Amino acid sequence: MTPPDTPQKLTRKDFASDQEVRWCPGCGDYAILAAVQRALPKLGVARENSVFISGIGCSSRFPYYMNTYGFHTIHGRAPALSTGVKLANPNLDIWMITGDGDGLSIGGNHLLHILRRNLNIQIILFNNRIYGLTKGQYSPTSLVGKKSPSTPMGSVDNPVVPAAFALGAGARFVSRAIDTDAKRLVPLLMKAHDYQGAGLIEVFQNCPVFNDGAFTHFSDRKTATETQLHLEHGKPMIFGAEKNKGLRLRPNSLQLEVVTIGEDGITEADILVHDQTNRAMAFLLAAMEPPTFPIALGVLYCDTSVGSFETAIHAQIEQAKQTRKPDLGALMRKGHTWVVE
Amino acid sequence: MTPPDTPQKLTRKDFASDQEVRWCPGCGDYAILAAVQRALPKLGVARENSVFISGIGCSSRFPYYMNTYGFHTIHGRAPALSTGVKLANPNLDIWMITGDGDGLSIGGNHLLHILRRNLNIQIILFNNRIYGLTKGQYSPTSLVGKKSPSTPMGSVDNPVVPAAFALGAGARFVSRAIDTDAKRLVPLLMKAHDYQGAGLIEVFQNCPVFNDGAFTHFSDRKTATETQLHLEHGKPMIFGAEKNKGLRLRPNSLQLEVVTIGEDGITEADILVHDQTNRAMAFLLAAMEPPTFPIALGVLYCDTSVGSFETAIHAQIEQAKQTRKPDLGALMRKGHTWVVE
Amino acid sequence: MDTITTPSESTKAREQLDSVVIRFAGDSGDGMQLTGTQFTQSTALAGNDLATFPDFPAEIRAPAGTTFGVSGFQIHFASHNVMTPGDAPDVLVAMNPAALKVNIKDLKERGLLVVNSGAFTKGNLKKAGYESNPLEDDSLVGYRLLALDISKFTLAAVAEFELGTKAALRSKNMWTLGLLMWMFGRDREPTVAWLKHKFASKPEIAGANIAALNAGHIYGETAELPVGIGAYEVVKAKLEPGLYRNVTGNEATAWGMVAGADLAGLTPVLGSYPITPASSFLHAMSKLKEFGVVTFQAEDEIAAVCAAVGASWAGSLGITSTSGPGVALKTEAIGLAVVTELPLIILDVQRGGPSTGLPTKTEQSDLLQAMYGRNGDCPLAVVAAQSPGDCFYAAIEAIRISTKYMTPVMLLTDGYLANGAEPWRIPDLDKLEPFPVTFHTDPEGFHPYLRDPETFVRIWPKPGTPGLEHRLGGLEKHHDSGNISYDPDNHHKMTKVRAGKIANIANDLPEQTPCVGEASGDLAVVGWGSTYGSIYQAVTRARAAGHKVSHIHLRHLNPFPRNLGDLLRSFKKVIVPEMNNGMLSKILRSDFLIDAIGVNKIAGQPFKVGEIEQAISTHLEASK
Amino acid sequence: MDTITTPSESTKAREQLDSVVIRFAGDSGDGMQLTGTQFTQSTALAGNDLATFPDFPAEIRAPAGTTFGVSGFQIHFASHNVMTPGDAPDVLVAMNPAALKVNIKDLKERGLLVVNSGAFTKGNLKKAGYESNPLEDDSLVGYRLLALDISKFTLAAVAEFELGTKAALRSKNMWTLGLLMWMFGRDREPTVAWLKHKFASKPEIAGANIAALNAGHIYGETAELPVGIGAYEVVKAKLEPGLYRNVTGNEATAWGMVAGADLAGLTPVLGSYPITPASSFLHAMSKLKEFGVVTFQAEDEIAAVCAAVGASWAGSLGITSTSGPGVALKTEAIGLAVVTELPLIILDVQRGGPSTGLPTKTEQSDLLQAMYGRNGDCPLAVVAAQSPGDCFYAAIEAIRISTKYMTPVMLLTDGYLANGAEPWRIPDLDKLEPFPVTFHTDPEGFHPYLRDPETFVRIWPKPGTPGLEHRLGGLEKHHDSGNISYDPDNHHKMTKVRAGKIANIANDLPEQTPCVGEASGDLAVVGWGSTYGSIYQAVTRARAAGHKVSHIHLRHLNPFPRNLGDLLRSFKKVIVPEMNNGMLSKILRSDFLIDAIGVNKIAGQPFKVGEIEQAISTHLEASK
Ligand SMILES: Cc1ncc(C[n+]2csc(CCOP(=O)(O)OP(=O)(O)O)c2C)c(N)n1
Ligand SMILES: Cc1ncc(C[n+]2csc(CCOP(=O)(O)OP(=O)(O)O)c2C)c(N)n1
Ligand code: SF4
Ligand code: SF4
Ligand SMILES: [Mg+2]
Ligand SMILES: [Mg+2]
Repeated sequence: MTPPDTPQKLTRKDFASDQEVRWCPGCGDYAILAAVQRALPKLGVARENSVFISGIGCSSRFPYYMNTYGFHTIHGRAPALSTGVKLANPNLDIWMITGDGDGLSIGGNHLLHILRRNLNIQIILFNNRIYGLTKGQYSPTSLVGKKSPSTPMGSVDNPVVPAAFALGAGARFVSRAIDTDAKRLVPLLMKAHDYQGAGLIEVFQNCPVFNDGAFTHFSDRKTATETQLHLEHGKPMIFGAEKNKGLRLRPNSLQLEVVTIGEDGITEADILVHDQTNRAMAFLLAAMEPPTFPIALGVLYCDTSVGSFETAIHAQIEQAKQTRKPDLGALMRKGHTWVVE
Repeated sequence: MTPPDTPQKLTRKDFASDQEVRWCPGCGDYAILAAVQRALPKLGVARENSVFISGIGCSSRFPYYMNTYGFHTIHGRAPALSTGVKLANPNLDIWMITGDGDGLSIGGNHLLHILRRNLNIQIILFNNRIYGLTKGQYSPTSLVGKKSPSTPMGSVDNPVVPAAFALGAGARFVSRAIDTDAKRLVPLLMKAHDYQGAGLIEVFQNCPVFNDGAFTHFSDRKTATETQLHLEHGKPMIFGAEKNKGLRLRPNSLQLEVVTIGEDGITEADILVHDQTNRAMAFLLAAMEPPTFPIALGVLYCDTSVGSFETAIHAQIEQAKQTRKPDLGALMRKGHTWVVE
Repeated sequence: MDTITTPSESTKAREQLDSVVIRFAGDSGDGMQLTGTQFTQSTALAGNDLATFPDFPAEIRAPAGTTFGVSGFQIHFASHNVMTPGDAPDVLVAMNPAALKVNIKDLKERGLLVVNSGAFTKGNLKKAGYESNPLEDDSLVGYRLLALDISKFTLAAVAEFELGTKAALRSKNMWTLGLLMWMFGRDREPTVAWLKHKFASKPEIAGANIAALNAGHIYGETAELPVGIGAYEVVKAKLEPGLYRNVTGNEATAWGMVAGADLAGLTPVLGSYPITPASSFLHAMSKLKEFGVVTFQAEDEIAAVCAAVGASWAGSLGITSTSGPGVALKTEAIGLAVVTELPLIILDVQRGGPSTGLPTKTEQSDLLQAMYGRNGDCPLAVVAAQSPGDCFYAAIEAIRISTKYMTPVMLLTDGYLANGAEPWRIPDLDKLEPFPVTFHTDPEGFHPYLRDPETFVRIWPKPGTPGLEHRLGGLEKHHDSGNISYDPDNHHKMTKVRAGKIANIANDLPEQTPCVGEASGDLAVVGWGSTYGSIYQAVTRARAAGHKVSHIHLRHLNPFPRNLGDLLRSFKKVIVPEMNNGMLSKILRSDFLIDAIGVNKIAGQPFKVGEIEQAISTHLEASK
Repeated sequence: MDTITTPSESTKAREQLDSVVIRFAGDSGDGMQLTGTQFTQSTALAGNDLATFPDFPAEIRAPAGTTFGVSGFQIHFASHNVMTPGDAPDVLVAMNPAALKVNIKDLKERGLLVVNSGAFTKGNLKKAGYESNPLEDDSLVGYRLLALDISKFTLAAVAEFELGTKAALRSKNMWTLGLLMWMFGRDREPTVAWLKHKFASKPEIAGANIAALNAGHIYGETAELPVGIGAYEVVKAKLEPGLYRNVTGNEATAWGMVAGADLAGLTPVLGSYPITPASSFLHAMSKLKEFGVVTFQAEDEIAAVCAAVGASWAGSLGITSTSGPGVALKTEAIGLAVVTELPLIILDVQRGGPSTGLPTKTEQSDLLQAMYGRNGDCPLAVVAAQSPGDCFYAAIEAIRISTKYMTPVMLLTDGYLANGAEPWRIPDLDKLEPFPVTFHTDPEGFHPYLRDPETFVRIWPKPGTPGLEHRLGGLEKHHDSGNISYDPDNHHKMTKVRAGKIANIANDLPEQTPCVGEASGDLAVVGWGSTYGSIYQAVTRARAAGHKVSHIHLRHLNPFPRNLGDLLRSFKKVIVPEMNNGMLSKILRSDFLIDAIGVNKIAGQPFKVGEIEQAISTHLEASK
């Protein structure tokens, strides 16, 4: 198979399909699309081996805009479709696209299982804390009290925290980013791509029509330095305009607190160092949200100790092929047989 | 409504139905049934208000053996049925029965959502790490390498840890017990019953036919003192025949380790105290399993700060009734109307 | 400038018309649905009968100026009975080139075409795929063109509010509405009141919109309009006397659920998951909490229906609402309700299929799924609504059957009924016949499958009742104890009981009569659901032309009224118009062995009256 | 004592029989399925034709001694063609009172009844619900009773192995098998070999079982049996020459999938979720990894079918297997495969419904679900297997249609076929006609909905192919570009294309011919699926009695063979025996407007030949 275009040469434009993009003006989905179209050429992947698979929702229209293979499937089932595609052809490079409704409401079970199985694909979860396509009902990530057409007096369901859910489900690569923060989103997409398993990227995505400003309390650029913690493996978890705030484990307990370096005798040495291989730390980080804490962005958790699902499945097939000859005729003749003359 | 039997007077036998119990000889389900039938009279509940709702599986046959109301529904859907029953009549006291296949395979999504919503019911998850009723296929909790009719070369899927899944899902009462340990199971069922929300009790249940001994590495009474950690809120997490082993947070990290009191200068003061309101601690405890660690049993997590789902739903209905008169005729006459003569 | 500025009596003479069809079309952002709704409101108040058809794109906000972003709203009003939103529009309002492009083919010959020439910029023409400006070439000669720079007029009208161009232009639709209101002699007062209320906190926006509305009106009143374009009058229709309002199908269904549950003496518990075009039923129900209505937005359709089944078991009225793809997911759980013999209302607001299909378009293609889409022999009752307002009565009938016969009932409506509105005589609730449920309470000889020997209906015992503790489930049950039974003969018997129970409902249904025409003749046109209006009018016209045609419209699709076979056999020929590829026709053929011929339109759109008229004459012709 | 101890030539004279039906019945723990399987094996080797019917309880291990814990295995063998497991048994082996209680009503008058009197203890009698010991009252006088204390005999036979009573008693079934093998002149050698192999690591268990087997045989050879009970011989049947083996339906289906995928040049990817009675197909496929078969035990049925659809899109052969409740869950995703026009095999091993129903019982009640159980107009092809061995060929035919016509195919088998075994002539794989798939690779003028103008079949482009990048989905697609289209006319056209593509498959099917009888006559008995054997024999017998009856058995249920209507109209009357409440009959009536009359048995059990014979004569009688 010799691809007609040498991957290296591809540019962002090569990954844009001829379909007009049909999201509302100002929708965060545009920024994510741009980031993905920017990341792919850098990854040096071939167009014909790149596959985008989505469920249903505004976000799930994504594949139509990528000039790659794409499958806009049914609501919530993208993980299952992706599993079939990857098992059939492990060489395909799959990006799964889902929303907070698609992935965590109707599709929550499939997401759980694809994460624990660690299928080697990238999963971008567009979290706008609302059902966009069906016109604004609250979603599993909507905060309590959300007024929506189906909850005129405010929602009462406690929301799911996607990263915490993923960690509980056994996910081995859990990360987060903000839709418009291309500078960080592009490299994060690339990290998830590098990861040999299910790489989850939750993107906080603004829906200006039905849930405008759901994330401004931390996405607002004016206050970002105070409200965002950008994680780096092996580095102390420091943030703030003056880089003097940090996270500390409250002594003798399992609770985080925000401390200021230079106050109360706190030095940089007291600040917790991010260890992306520590699941409990990731679990603590996942729960943080302003105003008490900054939001944790980047790679919360990455465990490379376990292989991917499709590799293990195909390894068994290879092993079987080595030990048993694939001869159906012979197989059917095994055991008790008799001749009728 | 005057119940014919005064609840106080009921005994274990009153809760046994006239149906012959149809599990395999030696099945752990018998012990759980006995424990439940023992717990109910102690709770002083009325038979007519007690409801058992299950999905499909060996374990899900449970309701037939309880002389209460019971609904043996369809595979994986008991949480959804339970939600409907509870919303319709919040006075009913619901026990949901599910298995590792029913609750975590096909029913994983409903379990996620009932837990996060915190519907006030008790959920007993019979975890035998196998599909019993369909004759022994591996389940989502089966360990990697499980040989089963559908995985003759061993399973390759990384298992779900039910308690970790529940915590990630936002569950607020997470507990565990061993099928045959009635001494602890009965009071644990009572605690879950006391909890005003979704009280999850995972029971390690032996399936002698298809997965015999799946838990003997910690359920074996001979070695139990070394392999079981019985959690008590506010007490140091100590175990061992000589009560000299304990859990400690590895200094400056988020990892647990087992230490011996009296060795290397360790004293009881170094041992971590169980705080059932700390979700991160529960998450760490959920992941422990012999041989490295003891298995954590009892209440891993209990957060009483959030109300139950049906309470919040009905509070809104009450509020609406107080502010708006329920007059459909008037409602239909609101807005633009005109008279045709 | 926030009240009406011209006298509402026109100074120009008004031409009398019998019936008019107007289509408003523009960008999703142009506010065409609002414009249409306001025009509808004022038309209803003016005493015309009317029907509407909103048609919007699947995208929430498609990019401006594109053809797939065009949103439309059609209204048909007349001095007589109106049953459909009209075939071809007499008047087309096109706010931009894309709207023109998409809709012009439907406009009647010599129809009135109102366009906002201000939007016919190079950019917009290109986005719409026009090579040259149709306002400038002669492609529109067949129509009466009224090309106005509505953008400019609007900017001028609202200048005083200093809103900035973008915001100011938002009032374009009100200017247009004002013009149309002048044209058809509509009262602007309610719209003004509505604008004031809506923008109470933004008085400058309210003011600008009112100013634009008035300016449009003044324009009509004062400007020299081209020859052949003037002011019209459509006199009041003779409708059944009473208090009227507009109602959409989903709204009427919601009210019907509350009314029906009340007649049964039950609390409605709705389990639902949003899906177009059923979502607005969930929304409507969510607003009815004061009636004790419990609404539960579940995590998916399966959870939604299961919660409803649970609620019914607990003694409430379990309801679930969805569209075709959602029904597909619910079928296993519906089977559970069938075998446990519990009441359950499944509202299927049908849309274009298969699969995701055409979510915002209408269709009747879930009938076979409703009838047969479950594993095993799994019969249930099926009821359909025929107009937006009729959804109210269909919902009540579904509840009556469901609670009286302890069976799930599939209530079929569709996207057209759900979103379409019609003037509706507000029912007198006291006149509705109650059908109170009696829960079983007697422990004596109790088992959960005790049933009426004639109707086969089982008792409804409610958890919480002392002495009736019992276990129910999806495994086959013994006829005489309700316990699990693997007995072969029992299974045969129970299958027959389940089928017999549903078949027997026919004894409780009125005999079928034609809604137009005699009980015999040359041709029966048999329909169900939202094709009612089109068939009715087409048959009426055919009869006026002297043909022996009757219209038979089915409320009950399972079971059929007991005389249906005989009735159909009294016609020489039977045709069945359906918005699917032939479903009711299939069942009629099988049940009655008559050659019921399908007239099928699978275009995501209602039948035009003309299409059915055409079919009628073709078939009458062919049998000559 | 681990080899055969008596000469296999019997010293007693053997009575010649034409055909025999034996039913082995006992506790779930008594090993009746093993006993039956071994007897079957030896019977096949003896050259009889045969059919079997295992019938086990839904519980994994029901409590010992109870009636609901009774497990049965029936074998019918003969010197002629055998097509059913037989109506009433000639011989009933009852290992305990419960087994007697459940089965005695089926035993033929004067039939041979072998019981283990050692198990007729007070406790067991009570558990089975006997008031008095039937061996001691005269309730069994109508049968030839052979009551032996098999428990005691077995303990004696295996004493030397010192196993302890409980373990020793496990060999009871082998003692019984030995006796029956003597009775019918069977060779014990293969069973001995099998026992040695099975218990290779526990030689004392192997030894005990062999000892018991031999002891049972010796007993028959040496004991004085009551008058009328002796040794029998059923001479070899005349079967088509070839190499034979026993095969169950699920096994044959699995092999058919591998063979069919190979003929198409594809890799099979199975997505499945365990469910009775389909699980053993998943198990069988899981053992075929050396053929490249990918099996994926998904988290539920929806994930299973979705994975299969994904696999097909990726260029493999997507397969999913389940039973009725699982199909109910898969329907939405099947719709996606229909609208995206992808190959997909849905194996539905039908069981008793509705809902959870009777999981371990057989039924044919998913036909209407297969045909219509999806939202929208959503046609697909339906194929059915008629015997365990035929599952192999049916699977291949399903794959042929699915890959050649780019459509999902529903492959219907049932619990009876799945678990039942029959002697099967091993096919010569080289003789099977290949139908290789050609993937589209040419980027020139490419779009994914390019289709053959005559068959309407679209191309199959495979991800990974340069230049064919495209997007597919569940929304309606434009006929000429494959892009999303909301155009009304396009939707109508595409609905017709999807329907036409399936209808057109009829041109690629052989014309239907009766499998017994002429192409016209007084009565056509039309069947599909596992009723084949019963209908065949019943029709054969009716013809022998001089009636003009033919048997028409359908492999293809959608589309039907193109001549089917004409063929059926050549008969005065048409009856349709089905294990459901009337499904094929419904479709035949609708399609052909003929009065196809259902003969329905919904008992979770196959038809007896006699039942169909009865129906034939009733209907012939009635039309006189
Ligand atoms: C089976 C089914 N149920 C429901 C729907 C309707 N539906 C489409 S998208 C959607 C929710 C979308 O929410 P999310 O995944 O958050 O996507 P967003 O639109 O916010 O990007 C729903 C309920 C559907 N298409 N199919
Ligand atoms: C829709 C559906 N799919 C599959 C099945 C088959 N099935 C019944 S129980 C079961 C798994 C049971 O496993 P688990 O919940 O662990 O219960 P256990 O038998 O181990 O107690 C399966 C797959 C079913 N009944 N319904
Ligand atoms: S509705 Fe919200 S999420 Fe959907 S396209 Fe519009 S802005 Fe984006
Ligand atoms: S199969 Fe296992 S879980 Fe099921 S009843 Fe038997 S021992 Fe218990
Ligand atoms: Mg969303
Ligand atoms: Mg289990």
